[in-house]
Amino acid sequence: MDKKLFEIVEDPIQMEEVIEKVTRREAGAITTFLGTVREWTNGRKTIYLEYQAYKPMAIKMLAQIGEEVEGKWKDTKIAITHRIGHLHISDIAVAIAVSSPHRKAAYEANEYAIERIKQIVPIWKKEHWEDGETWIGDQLEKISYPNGSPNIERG
Amino acid sequence: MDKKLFEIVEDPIQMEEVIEKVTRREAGAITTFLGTVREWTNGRKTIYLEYQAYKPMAIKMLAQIGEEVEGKWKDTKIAITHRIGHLHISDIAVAIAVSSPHRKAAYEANEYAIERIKQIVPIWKKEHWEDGETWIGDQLEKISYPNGSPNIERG
Amino acid sequence: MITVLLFAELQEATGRERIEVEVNDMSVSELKDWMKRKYSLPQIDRVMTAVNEEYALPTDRVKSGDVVAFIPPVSGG
Amino acid sequence: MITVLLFAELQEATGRERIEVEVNDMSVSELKDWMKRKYSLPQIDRVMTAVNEEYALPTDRVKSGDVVAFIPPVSGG
Repeated sequence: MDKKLFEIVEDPIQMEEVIEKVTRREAGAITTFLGTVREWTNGRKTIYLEYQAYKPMAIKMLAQIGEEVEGKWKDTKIAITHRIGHLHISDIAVAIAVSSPHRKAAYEANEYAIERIKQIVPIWKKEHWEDGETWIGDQLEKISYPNGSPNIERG
Repeated sequence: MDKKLFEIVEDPIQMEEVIEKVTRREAGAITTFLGTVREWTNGRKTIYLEYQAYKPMAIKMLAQIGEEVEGKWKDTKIAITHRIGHLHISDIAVAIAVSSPHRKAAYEANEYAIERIKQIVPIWKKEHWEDGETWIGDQLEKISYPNGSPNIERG
Repeated sequence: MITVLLFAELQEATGRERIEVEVNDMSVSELKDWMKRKYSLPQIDRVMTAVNEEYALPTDRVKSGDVVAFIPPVSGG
Repeated sequence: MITVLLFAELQEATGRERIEVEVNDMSVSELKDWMKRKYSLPQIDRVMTAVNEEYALPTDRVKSGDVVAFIPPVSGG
Protein backbone atom coordinates (compact mmCIF):
# COMPACT_ATOMS: atom_id res chain seq x y z
CA MET A 1 0.00 0.00 0.00
CA ASP A 2 1.41 3.39 -0.98
CA LYS A 3 2.62 5.00 2.23
CA LYS A 4 1.82 8.52 1.05
CA LEU A 5 -1.88 7.69 1.02
CA PHE A 6 -1.81 8.05 4.80
CA GLU A 7 -0.18 11.13 6.21
CA ILE A 8 0.18 13.16 9.38
CA VAL A 9 1.08 16.75 8.48
CA GLU A 10 1.69 20.04 10.24
CA ASP A 11 0.82 22.39 7.39
CA PRO A 12 -2.67 23.20 6.08
CA ILE A 13 -4.32 20.32 4.23
CA GLN A 14 -4.75 20.84 0.50
CA MET A 15 -7.98 19.04 -0.36
CA GLU A 16 -7.23 18.81 -4.07
CA GLU A 17 -4.06 16.84 -3.33
CA VAL A 18 -5.90 14.30 -1.21
CA ILE A 19 -8.53 13.88 -3.94
CA GLU A 20 -5.86 13.43 -6.60
CA LYS A 21 -4.42 10.47 -4.72
CA VAL A 22 -7.60 8.46 -5.22
CA THR A 23 -8.63 9.70 -8.68
CA ARG A 24 -8.67 6.78 -11.15
CA ARG A 25 -10.12 6.11 -14.60
CA GLU A 26 -12.33 3.36 -13.19
CA ALA A 27 -13.83 5.59 -10.47
CA GLY A 28 -17.18 7.28 -11.04
CA ALA A 29 -17.59 8.57 -7.49
CA ILE A 30 -15.29 10.26 -5.01
CA THR A 31 -16.51 11.14 -1.54
CA THR A 32 -14.55 13.30 0.85
CA PHE A 33 -14.91 14.09 4.50
CA LEU A 34 -13.36 17.17 6.05
CA GLY A 35 -13.28 17.45 9.80
CA THR A 36 -13.07 21.14 10.58
CA VAL A 37 -12.57 23.04 13.82
CA ARG A 38 -15.99 24.07 15.13
CA GLU A 39 -16.38 27.21 17.18
CA TRP A 40 -19.04 26.01 19.62
CA THR A 41 -19.27 22.64 21.39
CA ASN A 42 -21.96 22.07 23.98
CA GLY A 43 -22.24 25.80 24.61
CA ARG A 44 -18.51 26.43 25.08
CA LYS A 45 -16.56 28.60 22.71
CA THR A 46 -13.34 27.20 21.26
CA ILE A 47 -10.50 29.64 20.60
CA TYR A 48 -8.13 27.13 19.01
CA LEU A 49 -7.20 23.47 19.13
CA GLU A 50 -3.95 21.64 19.60
CA TYR A 51 -3.59 18.19 18.05
CA GLN A 52 -0.86 15.79 19.12
CA ALA A 53 -0.07 12.43 17.52
CA TYR A 54 2.04 9.38 18.18
CA LYS A 55 3.10 9.86 14.61
CA PRO A 56 4.60 6.54 13.40
CA MET A 57 1.82 4.53 15.02
CA ALA A 58 -0.87 6.93 13.80
CA ILE A 59 0.30 6.45 10.21
CA LYS A 60 0.28 2.67 10.73
CA MET A 61 -3.26 2.79 12.08
CA LEU A 62 -4.44 4.97 9.17
CA ALA A 63 -2.95 2.40 6.80
CA GLN A 64 -4.71 -0.36 8.74
CA ILE A 65 -8.02 1.48 8.29
CA GLY A 66 -7.20 1.69 4.59
CA GLU A 67 -6.77 -2.09 4.46
CA GLU A 68 -10.01 -2.61 6.35
CA VAL A 69 -11.86 -0.33 3.91
CA GLU A 70 -10.43 -1.89 0.78
CA GLY A 71 -11.25 -5.34 2.19
CA LYS A 72 -14.85 -4.44 3.00
CA TRP A 73 -15.67 -2.41 -0.12
CA LYS A 74 -14.32 -3.93 -3.32
CA ASP A 75 -12.60 -1.59 -5.79
CA THR A 76 -12.42 1.36 -3.40
CA LYS A 77 -9.28 3.43 -2.92
CA ILE A 78 -8.79 5.64 0.13
CA ALA A 79 -6.41 8.39 1.25
CA ILE A 80 -6.35 10.04 4.67
CA THR A 81 -4.41 13.08 5.86
CA HIS A 82 -4.58 14.27 9.46
CA ARG A 83 -3.12 17.57 10.54
CA ILE A 84 -1.55 18.14 13.96
CA GLY A 85 -0.37 21.22 15.83
CA HIS A 86 -2.17 24.48 16.37
CA LEU A 87 -5.50 24.77 14.48
CA HIS A 88 -7.93 27.66 14.29
CA ILE A 89 -11.70 27.76 13.70
CA SER A 90 -12.63 26.30 10.28
CA ASP A 91 -9.18 24.80 9.71
CA ILE A 92 -9.26 21.26 8.32
CA ALA A 93 -8.07 18.73 10.90
CA VAL A 94 -8.66 15.61 8.84
CA ALA A 95 -9.41 14.87 5.19
CA ILE A 96 -10.59 11.50 3.89
CA ALA A 97 -11.09 10.78 0.19
CA VAL A 98 -12.56 7.55 -1.16
CA SER A 99 -12.99 6.68 -4.82
CA SER A 100 -15.14 3.87 -6.14
CA PRO A 101 -16.81 2.85 -9.38
CA HIS A 102 -20.17 3.40 -7.65
CA ARG A 103 -21.30 5.99 -5.16
CA LYS A 104 -22.89 3.86 -2.42
CA ALA A 105 -19.57 2.24 -1.52
CA ALA A 106 -17.81 5.60 -1.59
CA TYR A 107 -20.18 7.03 1.04
CA GLU A 108 -20.17 3.95 3.26
CA ALA A 109 -16.42 3.45 3.18
CA ASN A 110 -15.79 7.11 3.94
CA GLU A 111 -18.08 7.12 6.98
CA TYR A 112 -16.54 3.87 8.21
CA ALA A 113 -13.08 5.45 7.99
CA ILE A 114 -13.89 8.48 10.15
CA GLU A 115 -15.54 6.26 12.76
CA ARG A 116 -12.43 4.07 12.90
CA ILE A 117 -10.12 7.11 13.10
CA LYS A 118 -12.00 8.18 16.21
CA GLN A 119 -11.51 4.72 17.70
CA ILE A 120 -7.97 3.56 16.97
CA VAL A 121 -5.67 6.31 15.70
CA PRO A 122 -3.39 7.71 18.42
CA ILE A 123 -4.16 11.38 17.96
CA TRP A 124 -5.33 13.70 20.74
CA LYS A 125 -7.10 16.99 20.67
CA LYS A 126 -6.69 19.68 23.30
CA GLU A 127 -9.47 22.23 23.32
CA HIS A 128 -8.50 25.75 24.26
CA TRP A 129 -11.77 27.29 25.40
CA GLU A 130 -12.45 30.88 26.24
CA ASP A 131 -12.27 29.84 29.90
CA GLY A 132 -9.77 27.02 30.09
CA GLU A 133 -8.28 24.06 28.33
CA THR A 134 -8.77 20.29 28.31
CA TRP A 135 -7.44 17.24 26.56
CA ILE A 136 -10.51 15.66 24.98
CA GLY A 137 -11.08 12.01 25.76
CA ASP A 138 -13.96 9.83 26.79
CA GLN A 139 -14.76 12.03 29.76
CA LEU A 140 -16.13 14.75 27.47
CA GLU A 141 -16.97 13.14 24.18
CA LYS A 142 -18.13 9.66 23.38
CA ILE A 143 -16.32 6.69 24.83
CA SER A 144 -13.32 6.27 22.61
CA TYR A 145 -13.09 2.49 22.83
CA PRO A 146 -16.58 1.04 22.55
CA ASN A 147 -16.39 -2.72 23.05
CA GLY A 148 -12.62 -2.58 23.22
CA SER A 149 -12.65 -2.00 19.51
CA PRO A 150 -9.04 -1.18 18.68
CA ASN A 151 -8.89 -4.75 17.23
CA ILE A 152 -5.77 -5.96 18.87
CA GLU A 153 -4.19 -8.37 16.43
CA ARG A 154 -1.83 -10.95 17.77
CA GLY A 155 1.39 -11.50 15.86
CA MET B 1 -31.20 31.16 -0.68
CA ASP B 2 -27.97 32.37 -2.25
CA LYS B 3 -28.25 31.70 -5.95
CA LYS B 4 -24.54 31.11 -6.39
CA LEU B 5 -24.78 28.02 -4.19
CA PHE B 6 -26.32 26.21 -7.16
CA GLU B 7 -24.53 26.48 -10.47
CA ILE B 8 -24.36 24.98 -13.93
CA VAL B 9 -20.93 25.65 -15.44
CA GLU B 10 -19.04 24.84 -18.59
CA ASP B 11 -15.52 25.10 -17.24
CA PRO B 12 -13.75 22.59 -14.98
CA ILE B 13 -15.14 22.47 -11.45
CA GLN B 14 -12.81 23.80 -8.75
CA MET B 15 -13.55 21.69 -5.69
CA GLU B 16 -12.03 24.15 -3.24
CA GLU B 17 -14.47 26.83 -4.37
CA VAL B 18 -17.47 24.60 -3.79
CA ILE B 19 -16.19 23.69 -0.33
CA GLU B 20 -15.60 27.34 0.52
CA LYS B 21 -19.25 28.14 -0.12
CA VAL B 22 -20.36 25.92 2.77
CA THR B 23 -17.49 26.49 5.19
CA ARG B 24 -18.79 28.07 8.40
CA ARG B 25 -17.55 28.59 11.95
CA GLU B 26 -20.35 26.40 13.30
CA ALA B 27 -19.54 23.47 10.99
CA GLY B 28 -17.40 20.60 12.23
CA ALA B 29 -17.97 18.35 9.22
CA ILE B 30 -17.99 18.90 5.48
CA THR B 31 -18.75 16.04 3.12
CA THR B 32 -18.30 16.28 -0.61
CA PHE B 33 -19.34 14.10 -3.46
CA LEU B 34 -17.63 14.24 -6.84
CA GLY B 35 -19.23 12.47 -9.75
CA THR B 36 -16.44 11.74 -12.22
CA VAL B 37 -16.46 10.34 -15.73
CA ARG B 38 -15.80 6.61 -15.54
CA GLU B 39 -14.02 4.80 -18.35
CA TRP B 40 -15.95 1.51 -18.26
CA THR B 41 -19.70 0.97 -17.83
CA ASN B 42 -21.13 -2.52 -18.14
CA GLY B 43 -18.19 -3.61 -20.25
CA ARG B 44 -18.33 -0.68 -22.70
CA LYS B 45 -15.52 1.82 -22.98
CA THR B 46 -16.41 5.50 -22.80
CA ILE B 47 -14.34 7.91 -24.86
CA TYR B 48 -16.02 11.09 -23.66
CA LEU B 49 -19.36 12.40 -22.42
CA GLU B 50 -21.56 15.26 -23.49
CA TYR B 51 -23.82 16.84 -20.86
CA GLN B 52 -26.73 19.07 -21.82
CA ALA B 53 -28.95 21.01 -19.41
CA TYR B 54 -32.17 22.98 -19.43
CA LYS B 55 -30.14 25.51 -17.56
CA PRO B 56 -32.59 27.89 -15.81
CA MET B 57 -34.79 25.01 -14.68
CA ALA B 58 -31.79 22.89 -13.65
CA ILE B 59 -30.60 25.70 -11.36
CA LYS B 60 -34.10 25.99 -9.90
CA MET B 61 -34.23 22.26 -9.24
CA LEU B 62 -30.79 22.30 -7.60
CA ALA B 63 -32.03 25.09 -5.35
CA GLN B 64 -35.15 23.05 -4.57
CA ILE B 65 -32.93 20.13 -3.54
CA GLY B 66 -31.06 22.58 -1.33
CA GLU B 67 -34.29 23.56 0.38
CA GLU B 68 -35.27 19.93 0.82
CA VAL B 69 -31.90 19.14 2.40
CA GLU B 70 -31.89 22.10 4.74
CA GLY B 71 -35.46 21.23 5.76
CA LYS B 72 -34.65 17.60 6.48
CA TRP B 73 -31.26 18.09 8.18
CA LYS B 74 -31.17 20.99 10.60
CA ASP B 75 -28.17 23.34 10.43
CA THR B 76 -26.81 21.92 7.18
CA LYS B 77 -25.63 24.10 4.31
CA ILE B 78 -25.26 22.74 0.79
CA ALA B 79 -23.73 23.87 -2.51
CA ILE B 80 -23.98 22.03 -5.82
CA THR B 81 -22.16 22.69 -9.09
CA HIS B 82 -22.87 20.65 -12.22
CA ARG B 83 -20.73 20.91 -15.30
CA ILE B 84 -22.10 20.55 -18.83
CA GLY B 85 -20.52 20.23 -22.26
CA HIS B 86 -17.73 17.93 -23.34
CA LEU B 87 -16.16 15.90 -20.50
CA HIS B 88 -13.28 13.43 -20.56
CA ILE B 89 -12.43 10.44 -18.37
CA SER B 90 -11.90 11.49 -14.69
CA ASP B 91 -13.34 14.98 -15.25
CA ILE B 92 -15.70 16.11 -12.49
CA ALA B 93 -19.30 16.26 -13.72
CA VAL B 94 -20.93 17.22 -10.42
CA ALA B 95 -19.68 18.42 -7.04
CA ILE B 96 -21.81 18.51 -3.90
CA ALA B 97 -20.58 19.97 -0.60
CA VAL B 98 -22.53 19.81 2.65
CA SER B 99 -21.45 21.33 5.94
CA SER B 100 -22.98 20.51 9.29
CA PRO B 101 -22.07 20.77 12.96
CA HIS B 102 -22.04 16.94 13.08
CA ARG B 103 -20.88 14.39 10.56
CA LYS B 104 -23.84 12.03 10.37
CA ALA B 105 -26.10 14.70 8.87
CA ALA B 106 -23.37 15.77 6.44
CA TYR B 107 -23.12 12.25 5.00
CA GLU B 108 -26.86 11.65 4.85
CA ALA B 109 -27.72 15.00 3.31
CA ASN B 110 -25.01 14.64 0.71
CA GLU B 111 -26.20 11.21 -0.42
CA TYR B 112 -29.79 12.43 -0.50
CA ALA B 113 -28.75 15.30 -2.78
CA ILE B 114 -27.08 13.11 -5.41
CA GLU B 115 -30.09 10.77 -5.46
CA ARG B 116 -32.40 13.72 -6.02
CA ILE B 117 -30.18 15.18 -8.73
CA LYS B 118 -30.53 11.92 -10.62
CA GLN B 119 -34.32 12.15 -10.27
CA ILE B 120 -35.39 15.72 -10.89
CA VAL B 121 -32.67 17.93 -12.40
CA PRO B 122 -33.08 18.41 -16.18
CA ILE B 123 -29.58 17.41 -17.24
CA TRP B 124 -28.82 14.73 -19.81
CA LYS B 125 -25.73 12.71 -20.50
CA LYS B 126 -24.74 11.43 -23.90
CA GLU B 127 -22.22 8.60 -23.80
CA HIS B 128 -19.75 8.48 -26.64
CA TRP B 129 -18.57 4.88 -26.62
CA GLU B 130 -15.80 3.34 -28.63
CA ASP B 131 -18.52 1.90 -30.89
CA GLY B 132 -21.36 4.41 -30.91
CA GLU B 133 -23.22 7.01 -28.90
CA THR B 134 -26.43 7.16 -26.84
CA TRP B 135 -28.37 9.60 -24.74
CA ILE B 136 -28.58 7.92 -21.34
CA GLY B 137 -32.06 7.60 -19.88
CA ASP B 138 -34.10 4.94 -18.16
CA GLN B 139 -33.60 2.50 -20.99
CA LEU B 140 -29.96 2.05 -20.02
CA GLU B 141 -29.61 3.10 -16.42
CA LYS B 142 -32.05 3.00 -13.58
CA ILE B 143 -35.56 4.29 -14.09
CA SER B 144 -35.19 8.02 -13.73
CA TYR B 145 -38.59 8.72 -12.22
CA PRO B 146 -39.31 6.05 -9.60
CA ASN B 147 -42.84 6.54 -8.29
CA GLY B 148 -43.22 9.71 -10.31
CA SER B 149 -40.91 11.37 -7.84
CA PRO B 150 -40.27 14.78 -9.35
CA ASN B 151 -42.62 16.10 -6.63
CA ILE B 152 -44.88 18.20 -8.73
CA GLU B 153 -45.96 21.04 -6.51
CA ARG B 154 -49.16 22.83 -7.37
CA GLY B 155 -49.06 26.61 -7.22
CA MET C 1 -48.36 31.01 -29.30
CA ILE C 2 -46.52 28.46 -27.15
CA THR C 3 -42.77 27.93 -27.12
CA VAL C 4 -41.70 24.28 -26.94
CA LEU C 5 -38.16 23.37 -25.88
CA LEU C 6 -36.63 20.03 -26.83
CA PHE C 7 -33.61 18.34 -25.30
CA ALA C 8 -31.39 15.29 -25.69
CA GLU C 9 -32.95 12.51 -27.78
CA LEU C 10 -36.02 14.63 -28.62
CA GLN C 11 -33.79 17.37 -29.95
CA GLU C 12 -31.94 14.92 -32.14
CA ALA C 13 -35.10 13.15 -33.31
CA THR C 14 -36.65 16.43 -34.48
CA GLY C 15 -33.51 18.32 -35.39
CA ARG C 16 -35.01 21.24 -33.41
CA GLU C 17 -34.17 22.84 -30.05
CA ARG C 18 -37.17 25.10 -30.04
CA ILE C 19 -40.53 25.11 -31.77
CA GLU C 20 -43.19 27.82 -31.79
CA VAL C 21 -46.66 26.27 -31.77
CA GLU C 22 -49.66 28.32 -32.87
CA VAL C 23 -52.17 27.09 -30.33
CA ASN C 24 -53.74 28.46 -27.20
CA ASP C 25 -55.20 26.71 -24.19
CA MET C 26 -54.69 23.00 -24.54
CA SER C 27 -53.70 20.37 -21.98
CA VAL C 28 -50.18 19.05 -21.61
CA SER C 29 -51.31 15.64 -22.84
CA GLU C 30 -53.05 17.16 -25.87
CA LEU C 31 -49.85 19.01 -26.72
CA LYS C 32 -47.87 15.78 -26.36
CA ASP C 33 -50.25 13.96 -28.68
CA TRP C 34 -49.94 16.74 -31.24
CA MET C 35 -46.12 16.64 -31.03
CA LYS C 36 -46.12 12.87 -31.29
CA ARG C 37 -48.11 12.89 -34.55
CA LYS C 38 -46.48 15.92 -36.11
CA TYR C 39 -42.86 14.93 -35.41
CA SER C 40 -43.20 11.12 -35.15
CA LEU C 41 -42.07 11.01 -31.53
CA PRO C 42 -43.36 7.80 -29.89
CA GLN C 43 -40.82 8.29 -27.08
CA ILE C 44 -42.65 11.44 -25.94
CA ASP C 45 -44.99 9.18 -23.92
CA ARG C 46 -42.28 8.49 -21.36
CA VAL C 47 -41.18 12.11 -21.09
CA MET C 48 -41.97 14.59 -18.31
CA THR C 49 -43.24 18.05 -19.10
CA ALA C 50 -42.29 21.36 -17.53
CA VAL C 51 -44.39 24.48 -18.00
CA ASN C 52 -42.51 27.68 -17.28
CA GLU C 53 -39.72 25.71 -15.56
CA GLU C 54 -42.01 23.77 -13.21
CA TYR C 55 -42.93 20.10 -13.63
CA ALA C 56 -46.51 19.83 -14.84
CA LEU C 57 -49.25 17.18 -14.81
CA PRO C 58 -50.81 15.80 -18.02
CA THR C 59 -54.05 17.62 -17.20
CA ASP C 60 -52.40 21.03 -16.70
CA ARG C 61 -53.45 23.67 -19.24
CA VAL C 62 -50.94 25.42 -21.46
CA LYS C 63 -51.69 28.95 -22.56
CA SER C 64 -50.29 31.41 -25.05
CA GLY C 65 -46.96 32.79 -23.87
CA ASP C 66 -46.07 29.67 -21.88
CA VAL C 67 -42.74 27.93 -22.32
CA VAL C 68 -43.18 24.18 -22.41
CA ALA C 69 -40.16 21.93 -22.06
CA PHE C 70 -40.23 18.19 -22.68
CA ILE C 71 -37.88 16.52 -20.24
CA PRO C 72 -36.63 13.07 -21.27
CA PRO C 73 -35.51 10.81 -18.41
CA VAL C 74 -32.72 12.80 -16.78
CA SER C 75 -29.20 11.45 -16.39
CA GLY C 76 -27.20 14.11 -14.61
CA GLY C 77 -24.87 13.48 -11.71
CA MET D 1 15.72 -1.00 29.52
CA ILE D 2 12.24 -0.09 28.28
CA THR D 3 11.31 3.21 26.65
CA VAL D 4 7.93 4.58 27.74
CA LEU D 5 6.20 7.28 25.64
CA LEU D 6 3.57 9.54 27.18
CA PHE D 7 1.01 11.67 25.36
CA ALA D 8 -1.71 14.24 26.01
CA GLU D 9 -2.92 14.31 29.62
CA LEU D 10 -0.32 11.75 30.75
CA GLN D 11 2.44 13.90 29.31
CA GLU D 12 1.15 16.92 31.18
CA ALA D 13 0.55 15.03 34.44
CA THR D 14 4.14 13.76 34.50
CA GLY D 15 5.85 16.63 32.72
CA ARG D 16 7.57 13.95 30.62
CA GLU D 17 7.26 12.81 26.98
CA ARG D 18 9.58 9.88 27.37
CA ILE D 19 10.83 7.80 30.28
CA GLU D 20 13.51 5.11 30.32
CA VAL D 21 12.58 2.35 32.76
CA GLU D 22 15.27 0.00 34.08
CA VAL D 23 13.27 -3.21 34.05
CA ASN D 24 13.14 -6.29 31.91
CA ASP D 25 10.35 -8.72 31.23
CA MET D 26 7.23 -7.58 32.99
CA SER D 27 3.59 -7.59 31.86
CA VAL D 28 1.84 -4.52 30.50
CA SER D 29 -0.38 -4.39 33.56
CA GLU D 30 2.60 -4.66 35.93
CA LEU D 31 4.23 -1.76 34.08
CA LYS D 32 1.02 0.27 34.38
CA ASP D 33 0.85 -0.40 38.12
CA TRP D 34 4.44 0.67 38.50
CA MET D 35 3.79 3.88 36.51
CA LYS D 36 0.64 4.57 38.52
CA ARG D 37 2.47 4.43 41.84
CA LYS D 38 5.68 6.12 40.74
CA TYR D 39 4.03 9.08 38.94
CA SER D 40 0.63 9.21 40.71
CA LEU D 41 -1.34 8.47 37.56
CA PRO D 42 -4.76 7.05 38.52
CA GLN D 43 -5.98 7.79 34.98
CA ILE D 44 -3.59 5.20 33.56
CA ASP D 45 -6.24 2.57 34.32
CA ARG D 46 -8.40 3.75 31.43
CA VAL D 47 -5.52 4.03 28.99
CA MET D 48 -4.62 1.63 26.17
CA THR D 49 -1.08 0.42 25.72
CA ALA D 50 0.93 -0.03 22.53
CA VAL D 51 4.11 -2.07 22.43
CA ASN D 52 6.32 -1.28 19.44
CA GLU D 53 3.44 0.59 17.75
CA GLU D 54 0.89 -2.22 18.09
CA TYR D 55 -1.97 -2.25 20.58
CA ALA D 56 -1.19 -4.72 23.36
CA LEU D 57 -3.16 -6.71 25.96
CA PRO D 58 -2.61 -6.32 29.74
CA THR D 59 -1.04 -9.76 29.84
CA ASP D 60 1.46 -9.11 27.04
CA ARG D 61 5.08 -9.16 28.17
CA VAL D 62 7.38 -6.20 27.74
CA LYS D 63 11.08 -6.84 27.24
CA SER D 64 14.25 -4.79 27.18
CA GLY D 65 14.46 -2.71 24.00
CA ASP D 66 10.68 -2.42 23.63
CA VAL D 67 8.99 0.93 23.14
CA VAL D 68 5.82 1.14 25.20
CA ALA D 69 3.34 3.93 24.52
CA PHE D 70 0.42 4.71 26.80
CA ILE D 71 -2.50 5.81 24.63
CA PRO D 72 -5.14 7.89 26.43
CA PRO D 73 -8.61 7.82 24.85
CA VAL D 74 -8.00 9.15 21.36
CA SER D 75 -9.78 12.21 19.99
CA GLY D 76 -8.58 12.67 16.43
CA GLY D 77 -10.81 13.39 13.47
